[in-house]
Amino acid sequence: MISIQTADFDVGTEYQSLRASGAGTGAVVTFSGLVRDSGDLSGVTGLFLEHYPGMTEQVIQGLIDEASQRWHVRQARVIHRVGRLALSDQIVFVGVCSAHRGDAFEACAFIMDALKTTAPFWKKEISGDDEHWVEQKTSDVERSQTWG
Amino acid sequence: MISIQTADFDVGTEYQSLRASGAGTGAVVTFSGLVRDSGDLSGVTGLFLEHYPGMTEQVIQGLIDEASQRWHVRQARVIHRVGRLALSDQIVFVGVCSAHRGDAFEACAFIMDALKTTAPFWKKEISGDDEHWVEQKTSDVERSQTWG
Amino acid sequence: MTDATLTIRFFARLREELGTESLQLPATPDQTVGGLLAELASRGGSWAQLQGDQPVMVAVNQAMARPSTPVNAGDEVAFFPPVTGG
Amino acid sequence: MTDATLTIRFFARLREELGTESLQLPATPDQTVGGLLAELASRGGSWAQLQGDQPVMVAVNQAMARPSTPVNAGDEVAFFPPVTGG
Repeated sequence: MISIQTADFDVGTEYQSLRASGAGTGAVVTFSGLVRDSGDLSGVTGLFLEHYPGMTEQVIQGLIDEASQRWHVRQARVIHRVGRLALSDQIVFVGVCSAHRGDAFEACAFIMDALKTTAPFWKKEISGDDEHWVEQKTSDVERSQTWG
Repeated sequence: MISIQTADFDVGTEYQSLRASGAGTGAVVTFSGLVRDSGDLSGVTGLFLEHYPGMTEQVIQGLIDEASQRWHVRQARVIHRVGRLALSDQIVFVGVCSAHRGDAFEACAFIMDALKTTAPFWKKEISGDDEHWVEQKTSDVERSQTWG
Repeated sequence: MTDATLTIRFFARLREELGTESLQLPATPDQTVGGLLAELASRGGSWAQLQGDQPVMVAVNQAMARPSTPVNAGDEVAFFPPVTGG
Repeated sequence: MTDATLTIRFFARLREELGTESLQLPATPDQTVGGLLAELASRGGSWAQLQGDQPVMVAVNQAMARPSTPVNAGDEVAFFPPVTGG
């Protein structure tokens, strides 16, 4: 399930829902991304996140489908917030459950890495009165390419 | 922090504690292992977990220290239950927070993989009236060796 | 008859710098993404950046596209900077 | 004077099959993990498995050890099957 929302989310609730996916589930891996104090700018006080409604959901569904073909995935959940966020706010959640831990770790990391370079979101860093559209990082592109 | 306990744990609470590790935290990765219905036996109804008190905590602290040398780790948390567990019960939790997602994913997966082959825990599967000490899996040993 | 126009959308830095969120253009025969980019860039001013140094990504009907991708009447064409979510 | 005995501990399948959780043995000079294993295995019966086909792991004072690791008075020596937690 995919949610693009301005509202915050609760990782405990999302985890319980993945855990409840049945007695064949042996591993749950979750990733949460938070607004950090130093990005392209230092002293970041907040973010503004924009997305392309419709296309975003399609791209993420494609990533979940691809992960489910490459690994054993019992259930996957992606939440991404948009709009204005403050320091330490939650930005994104990716949760995967599987029979085995290797599949859960890899599918979760793959979805997150691929989301960063293919899902149409754009991030503007805010540092006091300064605003700055974040540039795509070479390290993110390279990391995404390691999945082949 | 490391806890070996018979009591259950709450992933939401553990996540919030990792998340509260400061404004430099950009990524939190959690792993939870659950009692699955098929292991060495099929129709598993429960587990019994034994450990070597004292040595277990030392080994896990060594793994956290090693992870902290290899990756940027702001905080790491390991909980492992012992005693009698039922189907779908939580067995183990590993949570890591870092500035960056790559470090959080890798440190969390490393600690979990290395715990499986070096921390003195032993698992007995229970399937109805049948009991069976689980054998160490070659795949777990190989997976642990990939970390070098 | 289908809609004889194209819907063009801009996101993030492009949306701000062009001062335009979306616009309608008449569809023309044999149009491609590359042709449309050249046409828009020829407006000059901040529009010139569509063929400048910074990469511009394009989606046609919400799927990633290339300069050679054909553009037909009724299509939604979106231009945006490389993505930076997560 | 330090304690002139060794504490030997067994875990999991070994604990069950030997029917022994721990025992005290007198410490002897120049003793090693390998020597101790041979001594215990020579008791026969289920003890023979300590030198059988199935791998036996050893820790001395809660750190993993090898057959050549020395064993001294006061040490805690633990024997157990390969670990299977997580």
